[in-house]
Amino acid sequence: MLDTVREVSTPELIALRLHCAGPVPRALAWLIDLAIRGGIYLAIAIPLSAFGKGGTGLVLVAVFLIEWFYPVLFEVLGRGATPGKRALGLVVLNGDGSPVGWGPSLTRNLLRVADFLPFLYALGLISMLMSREFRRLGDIVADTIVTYRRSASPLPIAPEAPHWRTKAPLSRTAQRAVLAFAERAPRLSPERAEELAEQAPMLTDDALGQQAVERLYGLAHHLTGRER
Amino acid sequence: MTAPLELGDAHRLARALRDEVSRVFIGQAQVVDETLCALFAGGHVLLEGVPGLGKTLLVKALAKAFDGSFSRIQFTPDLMPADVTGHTLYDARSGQFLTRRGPVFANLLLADEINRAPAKTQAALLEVMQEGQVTLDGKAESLPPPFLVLATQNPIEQEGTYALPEAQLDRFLLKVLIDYPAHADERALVAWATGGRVGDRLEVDAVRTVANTGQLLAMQQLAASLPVDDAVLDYAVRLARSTRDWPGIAIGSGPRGAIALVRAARGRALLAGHNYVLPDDIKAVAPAALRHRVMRSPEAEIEGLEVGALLDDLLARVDAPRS
Amino acid sequence: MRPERLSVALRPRNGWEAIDLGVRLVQANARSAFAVSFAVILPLALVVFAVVGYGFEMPGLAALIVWWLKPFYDRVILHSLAHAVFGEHPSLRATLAQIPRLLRASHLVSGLLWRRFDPLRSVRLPVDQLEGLAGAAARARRRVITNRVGGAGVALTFCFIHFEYILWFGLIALAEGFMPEGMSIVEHLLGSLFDPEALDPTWTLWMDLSFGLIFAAISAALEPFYVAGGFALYLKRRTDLEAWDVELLFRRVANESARSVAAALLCALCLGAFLPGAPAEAADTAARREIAIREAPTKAAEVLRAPEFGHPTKRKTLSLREEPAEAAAPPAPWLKRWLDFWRGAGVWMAETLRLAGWIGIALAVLGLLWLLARQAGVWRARRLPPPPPAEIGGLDIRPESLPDDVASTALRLIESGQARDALGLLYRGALSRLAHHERIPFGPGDTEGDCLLRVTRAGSAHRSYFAQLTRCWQSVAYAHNVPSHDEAAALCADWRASFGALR
Amino acid sequence: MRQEQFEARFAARWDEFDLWLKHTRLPRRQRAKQATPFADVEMAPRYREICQQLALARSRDYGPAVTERLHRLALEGHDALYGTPGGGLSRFFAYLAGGFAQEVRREWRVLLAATLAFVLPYVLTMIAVRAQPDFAYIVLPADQLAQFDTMYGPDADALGTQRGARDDLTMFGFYIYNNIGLAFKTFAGGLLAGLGSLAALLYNGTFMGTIEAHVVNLGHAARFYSFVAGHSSFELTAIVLCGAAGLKLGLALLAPGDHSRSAALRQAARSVIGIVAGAAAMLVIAAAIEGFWSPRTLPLPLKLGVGAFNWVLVIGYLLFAGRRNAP
Repeated sequence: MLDTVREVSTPELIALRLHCAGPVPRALAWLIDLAIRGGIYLAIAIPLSAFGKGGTGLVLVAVFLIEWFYPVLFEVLGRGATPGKRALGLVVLNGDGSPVGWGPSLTRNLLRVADFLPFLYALGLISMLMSREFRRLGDIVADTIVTYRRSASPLPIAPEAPHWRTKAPLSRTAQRAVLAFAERAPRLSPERAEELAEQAPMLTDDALGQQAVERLYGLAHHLTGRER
Repeated sequence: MTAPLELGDAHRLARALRDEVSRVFIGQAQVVDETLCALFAGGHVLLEGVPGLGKTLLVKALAKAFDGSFSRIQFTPDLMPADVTGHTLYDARSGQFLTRRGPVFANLLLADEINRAPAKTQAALLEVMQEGQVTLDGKAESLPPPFLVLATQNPIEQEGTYALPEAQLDRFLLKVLIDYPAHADERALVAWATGGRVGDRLEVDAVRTVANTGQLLAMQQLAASLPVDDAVLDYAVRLARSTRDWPGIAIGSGPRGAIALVRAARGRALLAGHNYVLPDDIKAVAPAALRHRVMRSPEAEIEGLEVGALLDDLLARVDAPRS
Repeated sequence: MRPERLSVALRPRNGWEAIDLGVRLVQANARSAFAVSFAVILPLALVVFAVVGYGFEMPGLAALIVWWLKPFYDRVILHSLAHAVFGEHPSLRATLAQIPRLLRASHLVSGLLWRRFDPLRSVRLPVDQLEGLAGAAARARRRVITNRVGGAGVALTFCFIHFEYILWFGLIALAEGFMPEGMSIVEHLLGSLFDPEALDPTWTLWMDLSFGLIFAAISAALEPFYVAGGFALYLKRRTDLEAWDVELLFRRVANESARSVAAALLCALCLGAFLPGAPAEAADTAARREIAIREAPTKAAEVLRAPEFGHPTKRKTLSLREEPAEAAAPPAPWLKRWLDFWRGAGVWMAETLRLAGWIGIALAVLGLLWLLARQAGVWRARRLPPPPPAEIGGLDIRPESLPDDVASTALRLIESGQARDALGLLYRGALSRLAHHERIPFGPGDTEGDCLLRVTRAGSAHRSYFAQLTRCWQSVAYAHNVPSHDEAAALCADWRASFGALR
Repeated sequence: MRQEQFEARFAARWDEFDLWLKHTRLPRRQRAKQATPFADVEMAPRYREICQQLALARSRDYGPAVTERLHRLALEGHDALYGTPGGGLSRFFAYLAGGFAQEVRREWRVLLAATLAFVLPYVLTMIAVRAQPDFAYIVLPADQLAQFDTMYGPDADALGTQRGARDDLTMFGFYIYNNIGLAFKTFAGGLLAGLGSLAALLYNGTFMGTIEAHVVNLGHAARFYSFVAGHSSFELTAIVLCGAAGLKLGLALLAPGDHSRSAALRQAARSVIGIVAGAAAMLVIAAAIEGFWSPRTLPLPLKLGVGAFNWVLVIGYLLFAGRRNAP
């Protein structure tokens, strides 16, 4: 099955599914960061130029720091994301799913130079398009990965529905199916929702139409504990 | 008890003994030489070799050559100490205790397959070897000199045997290895052994008696008095000592090793016709005198390094004396 | 569409993730996707550039035409990708054979005219091509599909336009780096912008043609990603609208419960057959254990493949590819001739290779012989000059440690009654001479007897004298027998005769 | 155990863990004010407990309400446990105090290669230009050479600057911006099979050798050495260090040994990234010296003495620092 997920497990054997982010959202994040950096340059340069020559020196130092350490600082101190990445919901992680530290972040950002070659990240783009996990060269060397921020999503609230329970306890697949249905069905057309619900007669005691949908909702409420 | 012997006569006698034994014990000059060295030095010999190489023949021939008495004990798991040394028994008719002497009362004793007997029996024999006397019923009886034990053990069949303890091995002056003779020698041996005889019993008729036990004792005394220079003595000690920290040797020889070296070297000097002991004599007897006193280290064992090779290396590298 | 046949994992995704899935889709089907895109774009581009660009000397127009025809390429690429998503892999020829149908049935005309500049081109394309609607229904459907993924779709188009330019300029920058001095592509580009008159027109034409072709090649490389991204967005929308993933889950639940019903039935049957029931259960567990044991190695291998067991080491080796023996249909006669020609060429190449192989083996053997010869030289050298040791045993046998005239010194010692020292000196001198001049390899553990043996074995001319000397020396050294004056003096004289000339 | 019992039994502990996680996310000042539910050292066992309960809940098919919550706690705990330890800057200074020199010594092989790649062209061009002054014009364009002529010529207001352009702070900023950037690029060039780093080292060696010999040829030796003596130690060493780090990357790419190329690269990068950071720190020192000390017109012996002292400092540091607590 093709997917953009990298599965790793922590030392405690919790499976982490990291959703790797590809070139398009990353390019957009880079653009946003570029705009922000440009804004910072302006914001620094205008007041400092008033200081005359010495100001130029400070501007140069600031440019140096922003040029090289803007991503590093945000990635390490800002929970893995520059403002641009944050806007796109991206986060930089180590290959094993742990938050990125100074060493890997420094590595991947210093190696931007190589990714930049020969023109505006052409090499990085090729590397990303060719790598399963969309890594640019810096990511490969630093063993980092850009992923979508994990959403600690609150479970969906399905429409109110009468209480319903099956006789037998539900398997995990069944639980997932019911919850997925409760999450998705409100946004489907009613016909489609009914059609779907009728495909799960073992969960609804062979109910039909709207009743089947309701029963599944009821089951979902029971599972999420919202009925209490 | 014996008439003193001139050195020249002793040399001549020694050579004659060797020639006589070699006449029937074909193709094993080294074994004969080493056995004679031990005989002159008054030490015991541990013979090791596969069966069928005429160990019995060697002893018989030797006994006949100097007109000594000979006996043989086949060591078996049920052999008791008394079967070796002898015992006393009450004679009801005469009402007296009779002492029955065991087979050890001989000039030459062949203890065949010594490692087949239980430790207690071995210990009895080894005590006899050490003391030169037998205690029967509380009464010590000296053995008639010269007394030489030739114990054999079989390297192949180690199953169901009692390996000799290290301390016991030390009692033997030399450990002599008997290997298959060279092809030509073997042919001569077969021809000789089958020449007009019935069966395959080896006869020592061909061996002439060239000396008597008295002369042999005189030779032993003479050998013991051969002068040994300090440098040669030092060489023997250095050889023995160097076994203790030689790579590939786990347990080296004790001080008995150096003593054995010098004793055996004296026997060899007599056999070789020297009037004094040379470093060459030490070196020549060193393998036989040391090989049962050292133990290979496990690494050497894994690498398949034989004790003999280790000792050869040691001999080639320990500085020879040259005062 | 039948979701259970999809070869991509179904789950709710946001638009970005869908685009990433498109990239994965191309990666997983790289061979067919790129084969199709290059096969469609490059020949067409070559023809257009040859006719319009070179023939009419309008390279700009040619590039525009090639660029304008992108919707056409997209349709062919999508055809291949859409099949790939459902686990089918039509051959390149089969795909190309579909082109006429695609031209008719995929709204190509509007795609090439007024919808050419649609920023959601790639998202709407699957609706046009795969759903076969027309008129108002198609319009409504397109609206529904692009409803929530508009932002991502526009971003996709925006990004890929720029990716194309980045790779294009990247290639030019790379080429610029390798240009000889005095030639510059960038100068040409700038010059053609600001001052086209100043440039050599032929040079400019060729330059523009090659730029255009490079751009076509880059388009061919990127277009599959773009199409796949749009297609993935389309799939995402369909999944959202029709909850395919939930449907799949329900089916799995149904399968599970069917299995458990079957198991319950089986159990009941077993219970009926063996009333105590326990043995049946035991047999069942035993059987399951059997299965588990049988599967254990593969399971273990699977577990070990997991990333938490560290990075797997990869070994790559080259080996000849084995072509599957296919019973090919009898080829057309022209193809057969063509193949025969190549087969003949192949035989020639094979013969050449074989010859080269023999030459290589011969060279290797020669090299080996040479090494052996050198090694033999080393052995000889080793045998010839043994490093003369400084001392044997305790005796210093370096020539410089000896007096110049050994014999006379020894004689003087004898005169003064030091016969032992004299003989020692003689013996030491003899050893030294033999070691240094006759290269007899004495070792540190050699006794006098060994030394004598070595000298005798070496066949030295002095062996009889050395034997005499050795005997005399041994008797002095170890028995403290002082030799007679005459005997000692004779030894000195003989020493001089034997070794005096050697230094 | 039924799900309700399970929840009732452990929910309090989950709440505590949640509270602790929230607490760590607070800014430092607020953190000090608020009480934690449990001590930080207790975090790891608590985290493992959560993981175990998560596995239990999953294996017993408890409802998603519980498993999702435990999963979230476990994930956030994982991040907190394996995340970056605090004190980045202080840890960096501790690293500079010894670990840096240790790592440099450990990588002595590539360092030697980088040193040769820098020193050989340096010495060769210097000899060549000294012997044949016109050779400088083959190596570098004339206007660039002329620029150095004015920088070290007697007309310059301050050493090492063109006339009238001098401002210490500006120059400091320029050196930081330019030199450290170049050093980083030298390192990153290693990813091009080491060629980028190698080329940078060779080019720098050639360039500096030519300039030095050219300026000396023109008779500005005293002013030139007075300028460069102070910062050369830090600057040249740092450039070579970055080059060495780049070469290490290139080597991992060319000869990965038993690893896959990417794994070899990862290892190489992990072992040299600290060196690059340390070299950057050295370049900051170099820029400060070059900006504020080097242009001062002070007696030549004093400036040469300080330069020599700096060299001893750098080499001594790299050779001996961190030896005592070396493993």
